[in-house]
Amino acid sequence: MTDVVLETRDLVKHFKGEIRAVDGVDLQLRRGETLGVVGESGCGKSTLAKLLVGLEKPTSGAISVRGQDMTRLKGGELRRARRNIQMVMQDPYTSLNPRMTVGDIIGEPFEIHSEVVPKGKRQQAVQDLLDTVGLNPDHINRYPHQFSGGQRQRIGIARALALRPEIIVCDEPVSALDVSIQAQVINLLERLQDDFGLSYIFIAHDLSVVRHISDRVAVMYLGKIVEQGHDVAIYNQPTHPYTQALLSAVPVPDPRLRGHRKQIVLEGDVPSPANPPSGCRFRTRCWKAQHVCAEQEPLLQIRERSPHPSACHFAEIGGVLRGR
Amino acid sequence: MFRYILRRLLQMILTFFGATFVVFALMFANQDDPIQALAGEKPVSASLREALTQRYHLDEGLLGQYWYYMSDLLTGDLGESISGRDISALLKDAWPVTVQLAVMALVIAAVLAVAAGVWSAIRRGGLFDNGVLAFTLLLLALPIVVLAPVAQWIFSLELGWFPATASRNASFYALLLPSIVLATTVVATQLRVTRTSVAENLRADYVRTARAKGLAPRRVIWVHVLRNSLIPLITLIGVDLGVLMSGALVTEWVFNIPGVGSKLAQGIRTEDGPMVVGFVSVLVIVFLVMNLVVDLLYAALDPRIRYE
Amino acid sequence: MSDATIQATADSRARSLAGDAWDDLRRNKIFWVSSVLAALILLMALFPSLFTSADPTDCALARQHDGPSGGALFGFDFQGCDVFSRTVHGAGNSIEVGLLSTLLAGTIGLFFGMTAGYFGGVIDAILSRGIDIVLGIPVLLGAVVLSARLSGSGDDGVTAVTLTLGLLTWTSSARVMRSSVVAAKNQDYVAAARMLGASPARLMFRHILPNAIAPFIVVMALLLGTNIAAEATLSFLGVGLKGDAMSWGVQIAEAQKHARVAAAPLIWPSAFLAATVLAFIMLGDAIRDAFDPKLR
Amino acid sequence: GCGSGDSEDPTNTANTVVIGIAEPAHLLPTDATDSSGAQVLNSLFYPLVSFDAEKNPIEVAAEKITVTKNNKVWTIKLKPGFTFHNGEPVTAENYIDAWNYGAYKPNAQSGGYFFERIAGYTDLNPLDPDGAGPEEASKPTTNKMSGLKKIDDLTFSVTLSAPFASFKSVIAYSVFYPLPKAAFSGDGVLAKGFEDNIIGNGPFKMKGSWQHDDKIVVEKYGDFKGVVPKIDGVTWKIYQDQMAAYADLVDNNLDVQTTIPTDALANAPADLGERFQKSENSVFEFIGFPTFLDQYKNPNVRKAISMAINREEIASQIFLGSRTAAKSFVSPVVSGYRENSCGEPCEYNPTKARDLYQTNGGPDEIKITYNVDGGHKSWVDATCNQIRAALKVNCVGEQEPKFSVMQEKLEKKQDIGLIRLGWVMDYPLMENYLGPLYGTNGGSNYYGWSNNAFDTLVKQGSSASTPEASIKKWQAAEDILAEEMPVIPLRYGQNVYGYSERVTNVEVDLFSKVNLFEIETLV
Amino acid sequence: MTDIKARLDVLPGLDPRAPLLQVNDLHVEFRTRDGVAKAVNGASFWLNPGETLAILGESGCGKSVTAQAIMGILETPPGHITRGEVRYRGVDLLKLREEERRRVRANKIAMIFQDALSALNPVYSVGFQLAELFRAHRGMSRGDARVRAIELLDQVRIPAAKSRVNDYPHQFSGGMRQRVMIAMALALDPEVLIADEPTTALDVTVQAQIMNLLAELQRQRNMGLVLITHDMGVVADVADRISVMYAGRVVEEAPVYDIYERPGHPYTRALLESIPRLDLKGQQLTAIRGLPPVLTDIPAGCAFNPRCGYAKEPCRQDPAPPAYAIAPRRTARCHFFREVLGD
Ligand SMILES: Nc1ncnc2c1ncn2[C@@H]1O[C@H](COP(=O)(O)OP(=O)(O)OP(=O)(O)O)[C@@H](O)[C@H]1O
Ligand SMILES: Nc1ncnc2c1ncn2[C@@H]1O[C@H](COP(=O)(O)OP(=O)(O)OP(=O)(O)O)[C@@H](O)[C@H]1O
Ligand SMILES: [Mg+2]
Ligand SMILES: [Mg+2]
Repeated sequence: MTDVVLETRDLVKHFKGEIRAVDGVDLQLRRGETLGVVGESGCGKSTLAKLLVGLEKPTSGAISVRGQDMTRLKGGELRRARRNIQMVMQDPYTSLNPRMTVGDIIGEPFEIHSEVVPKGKRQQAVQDLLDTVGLNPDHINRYPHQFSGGQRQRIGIARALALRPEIIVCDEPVSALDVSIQAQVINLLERLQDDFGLSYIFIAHDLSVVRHISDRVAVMYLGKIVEQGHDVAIYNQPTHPYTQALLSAVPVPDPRLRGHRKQIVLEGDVPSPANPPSGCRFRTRCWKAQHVCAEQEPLLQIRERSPHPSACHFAEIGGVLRGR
Repeated sequence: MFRYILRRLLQMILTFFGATFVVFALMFANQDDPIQALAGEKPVSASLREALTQRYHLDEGLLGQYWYYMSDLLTGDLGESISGRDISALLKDAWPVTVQLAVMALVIAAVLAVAAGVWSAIRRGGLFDNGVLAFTLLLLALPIVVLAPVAQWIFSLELGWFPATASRNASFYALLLPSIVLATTVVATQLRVTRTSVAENLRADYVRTARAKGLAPRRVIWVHVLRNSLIPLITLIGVDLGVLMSGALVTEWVFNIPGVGSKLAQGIRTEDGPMVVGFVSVLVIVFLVMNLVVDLLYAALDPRIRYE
Repeated sequence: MSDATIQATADSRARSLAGDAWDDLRRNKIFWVSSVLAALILLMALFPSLFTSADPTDCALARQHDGPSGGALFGFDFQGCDVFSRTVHGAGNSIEVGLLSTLLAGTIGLFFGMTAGYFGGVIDAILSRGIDIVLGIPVLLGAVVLSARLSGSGDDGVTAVTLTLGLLTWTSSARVMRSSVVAAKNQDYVAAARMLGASPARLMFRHILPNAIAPFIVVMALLLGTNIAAEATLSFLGVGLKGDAMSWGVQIAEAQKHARVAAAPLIWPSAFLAATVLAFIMLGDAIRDAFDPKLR
Repeated sequence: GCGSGDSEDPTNTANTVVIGIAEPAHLLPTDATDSSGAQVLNSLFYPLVSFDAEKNPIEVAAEKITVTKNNKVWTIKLKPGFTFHNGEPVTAENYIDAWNYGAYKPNAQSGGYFFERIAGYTDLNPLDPDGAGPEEASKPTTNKMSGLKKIDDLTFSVTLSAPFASFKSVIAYSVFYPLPKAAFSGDGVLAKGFEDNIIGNGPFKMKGSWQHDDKIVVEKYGDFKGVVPKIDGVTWKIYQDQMAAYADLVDNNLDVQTTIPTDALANAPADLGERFQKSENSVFEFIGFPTFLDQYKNPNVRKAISMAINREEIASQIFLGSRTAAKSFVSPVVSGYRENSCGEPCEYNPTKARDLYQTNGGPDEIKITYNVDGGHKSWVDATCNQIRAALKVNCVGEQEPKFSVMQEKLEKKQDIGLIRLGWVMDYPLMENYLGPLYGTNGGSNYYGWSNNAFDTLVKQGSSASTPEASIKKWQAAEDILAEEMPVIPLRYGQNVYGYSERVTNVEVDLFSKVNLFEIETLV
Repeated sequence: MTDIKARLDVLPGLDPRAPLLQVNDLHVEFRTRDGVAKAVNGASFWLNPGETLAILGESGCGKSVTAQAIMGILETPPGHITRGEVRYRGVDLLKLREEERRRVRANKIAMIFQDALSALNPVYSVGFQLAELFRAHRGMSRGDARVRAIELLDQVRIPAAKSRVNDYPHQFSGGMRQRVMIAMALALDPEVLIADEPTTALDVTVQAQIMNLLAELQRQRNMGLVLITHDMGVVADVADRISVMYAGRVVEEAPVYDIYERPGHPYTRALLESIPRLDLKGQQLTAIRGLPPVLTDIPAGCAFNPRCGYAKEPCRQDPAPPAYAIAPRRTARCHFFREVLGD
């Protein structure tokens, strides 16, 4: 498939040899597509994102960007390859150097890759970027702490856009924002996608946002993808119990539905990634768990009752009540 | 953790050899005529010179001398100083009082630095803060050569609060004034570093939490802020302890304490290689242990730091 | 052209942290007070004759410890020399020793601390143990060796003292630097820059260093004072300045012997030393604050 | 801390005194050449001779000392009944063994050179033929000097290699003390640990061992047969620095300080009042000319510089009266001393100095080199200030880290400038101020001055038959010095000492030693 | 219980019939070198026992600052409360002495901070930080306080609380840390709980757990809850009333059903329209145009006027619109609330 821009195979990241933050992830991202990634906090989403952009070295597995294996590249080649895949970090504040002006922060990619924009035009380019993400171009001399959370997030986006990458990994880019700014950022991302044919990996907790922006959605649990498919398939016909639980917990912005929703409350705590349960990792909190779940690890595949890949022995479309 | 300590101990051995060699080489570079240095201004007869040269291998090169030294050392013999004294006995005599003095000075300096540093960080720019600054400047501007005799004069002779001198077997009380004097050499830096670090931590979110918990301001500062601010101070303390041990020269002279500082100075003056290296060896071990302790203290103070 | 447009064009030109810091400093009173003080002291160090016309070597025992008179503002010292004139003429060597040795120590400490903190692992272990070794070298030994080795080349002790202090007093700054670099390098913005393909040098100097240097500046400003004063101790121990080289340290070391008889020859050079340290501490604080945009 | 020394505060013990010293380099008599060691030994040993008020030697431990006509063979008869502190009787052998031990080269005793006048010394000290060269020195063939002969248990004879009329004065020095049999573990081998637990034949014995860097405590030896001191013991308290000792003195923690440091002198009269005292000693301070340098070859230049120095002013302003101006080449403490034997060149006369200097073309810059570890800066600076004012040439004090560096430069005949020097006598003879300092092969003639006539006169003086005849010759030699001015005499030293309120009758002798037989406590 | 509690109940002027918490015309400004930033400009709202008041608003509009001002933990300088009152059961907290004020904190009014990661002291175990409350306010012994700490952790559903009580904050996941913060706030049975974005950065399952937990505790203790959040879903789920803030002012206040049904202020309306909706997939979300006001330079009149579709001349002039009572228990600060409601 030529339009696959990013592909991982059996990607694994262990911290300190034992914490299995990411434990065998296969995913594909096509040109112009948005892949949403959702999952419990601590399930390895940020780690996955960092692996993709090369901030962490994978313990094993391969990442290829347009057929080029990123894990094999070194030095200058790697730096050039990195231009193509950028990330918007989870925490907008800590990812901006407090001692650099916004102009310097956004202009930094141009300085590192000096061939992109000639020196004299850099300031203009920076101001254009600010304009693109909806910030006042006159604010180039301000410092990060002088901006609101949403504005900071947009600074991060502008920086990621500077090198015109094909892929942007967004790690919870809107979680700290109020809905109207969140809307601005999402509109912006969608517009940029249309304009430049970008591909996104979009990580978020807010499932309605993910649903709004994603073409396909992957659900992670404890370092693994447990279910993957088109947004409609995942949201309307989830087959993995975890996905079902997750969706049932989504609050709906309509007070009239209060108390009318059926929520699946997950009992028990998230198991430690240092010592995940045998077999299916969700089985300790799963109401469907059987013997086989402890012994056999369910593969992420299309199953009898699941038209899209699902990693559950008993995958089936459950009747999760959805609002509206 | 255990493996970390083990690794550090291994590093220590290498460092030990490195340090002794460096100091040995420096002493060698410093060597003009140790025999004359020992005799002072008296003439040294040719016969005496020859005899001593042979006894202490002074005609050998640097490596030769180091070899003799090390081969003795590895058999557990620290050798003899050029003045003819057993170095292990010298060490045994000088170290205890120096350790006592340095530790006392360090405790005094740290307590003062923390108390005044915290207070002036809270009242940044206030009267107390500026007073502390003036005091710091005073300490900086009066080098130990001035401070030690002046303190002795005022507090011992004029006011009679302390004995004028101490000795090797001095009591805690007799060592108090010398250690206060010694403490002034490090307290200024410690104080300002503490002040900076506390001022920074005062703005941290967890301080707000502590206040929201309705805790008394005193508890907020001494329990919550302080522990987070101690790391830079601990870093300095690790360095300072050694400085206080080897650098107590003037204080030791003024208060007549036959410690490491004055022995080192004597060894350096008389070009007594084996003696200086003997003292420095112990000093280096103290440093290595101290820095290991400091690193472990980091971990104790800040549970986020883990060594493996 | 109206004021507003000038304002607008001025505003849209890109500024840097350094530029902003300068703007900020320009408006800071403490900065001006301390830099004027520092400038005066530097001027005194470079051109002592601007401040006094009295010959510092014109001494006569007949005037021993005489009080202030005529041009001799601070009176006379034990040798019957003009204290003011000697203090003014001593500034040169004291400032040279203090500034250069602090600069040297700062450079080494910065390099060791940054390298050890940034790379960690084996390099950190090697450098940290290197620091331990240097700590083990008694300052007196360094001073004795250097002063002996350099005296052949006509050094009046200034170079030897500077080198001794520079080469042996950087250890605490290195350790302080190391720990703040370790803290800074794990920040997200460093990761962000790395993601953009920034070189290690860029990470170090653009991102880590500016955010890690504050405690280092504090230590440096104090080291300057400690080193100027340390010269006095070295002079006292006989490994300081030589011959008739003048400095505050030499003056202090001499005058302290007679402090009980005449305090003025001790007080004045000490006061100048204190003023110098004060100037640099305030300067350091002002600069540190100026480079912290959050305080603006 | 533990042990007896700890629990006992010396100041509170009745009838003992605390005297301040520096850490002695050694306590073995033949190795103890520093004044601190000599002080302590003075309490532990009883010398063969000492000096009377006229500085003439008189027998003490010796009963009688006789000499042959040619001044070569000296016979020493000991007083009977004396014992070492361990009970051993003192015999002639104890002297012979001790002296042989001291002279034997491999023992490397710093006082060994004192024995070089005794016949057979060279057998024990064969010299390396090529100095630092590759050839090894030959081993001594014997460890016994042929000049020492036991006659009976209490008598022995000393044969000198050359006649020396004043040998009797020499053996007053502490290297000539005896050692008991217990000192040796074999023939000529010192017993381990002896030095820390010295056993002597004097009025006091060690109480416990030498507590290095801290103190040496001695107590009255009950069986002592000589003059009995009035005190019951001495604590020799060791100081790293004399200013600390002074503080203790003022604080009444120390009973006697024999040398109050110059830096404390300004306050001493006020601090101590009556208890601040002075007495004469043998120190002689001077400046040497590097006569190997062209610019100082002319004696008139040397005289001109000498005349530019106001000795009195420095003695009173810098040394606050603790020194006196020197205008002769020997110290007033020896017989044969003449006041102002130097004459006009030692009188301060700036105008004449300048004329003389200019007419004789003295150098444009004068350097006075001194070793920085000896506290000479103040007076060198003052001297330079005077020279600068008088001669209108630049004068700087040049510091060298150590005395040995100065020596080395002198040996290599480098451009070193004037050098400051000092001398303390070993025995009270005029010769001791001449031969070693100006003799062509003098041990302390660092400046390379050499004069045949002078050498001959000194030698003649030494072998003259009577002390009076010796002095004549030596004075003639001194006159040559006044003529040539190889050095500039500057100052004579004085003991400036002080004592606490606890003691009285404190005397400090020529050698800066406290007279332990006189001192008394007031308790 | 103990004397501290007893002393609190005799706060001068305490009126059991007065609203639990009432904020009147609160003004807070930050005096910085760049000028005076007016973070809160006359915020007013009230809270009854057992009630949940949600505060909504743009990020940076002064929600957290208001909360801090109520708690009395505003950093001064640079922050200054220039006007207004904060009444707890009729007692104006701003007029109390610091000592009395301190006893109100955590005992009567407690707060959950926005960022649990930095709000917990990294160098003390969570057990210590919890137990500290009992030791400082209740004078309990070390052992008793620890037992209470474990109970609390249990209560907020930290599994195996007993074995985790000695763990440090960094050893907990984000959700667990947030729960520790909640435990800390609830420790002394406060009557008012201010929760500043307690579930941001948590996934929905954990969020649901926490919100359920809060609701349950609230029911048990009849505790008033001020919930500051961006999540309109959560608000719809739990709030009784809503205050909407803009530029440091409460621009609308109403029961939750009314607001979602018919917003009375253009800003509220715009906020609601920004929520992503299923039927709008593939289309642009409706965002509010323009930028939030700069706090050092707030527009005259209605602060929202530069971004408002309804804005006309009166909106651009001082004074700002008053709080129009547009329905029972409902106010809005908009001159044109009728148009807004009508649309
Ligand atoms: N540097 C690290 N060292 C050790 N463990 C780590 C490290 N970084 C992450 N982890 C662990 O890896 C796991 C996955 O972390 P990650 O940050 O990827 O989670 P996440 O899905 O992004 O969570 P959240 O939604 O809270 O951001 C967690 O258990 C975390 O504790
Ligand atoms: N210490 C401070 N110094 C200066 N301005 C401050 C300070 N703290 C807060 N502010 C300003 O006060 C305003 C209100 O901040 P606040 O934290 O209350 O916003 P918020 O409504 O809680 O936003 P968010 O939803 O992003 O948490 C902000 O514009 C902020 O810039
Ligand atoms: Mg994450
Ligand atoms: Mg907030």
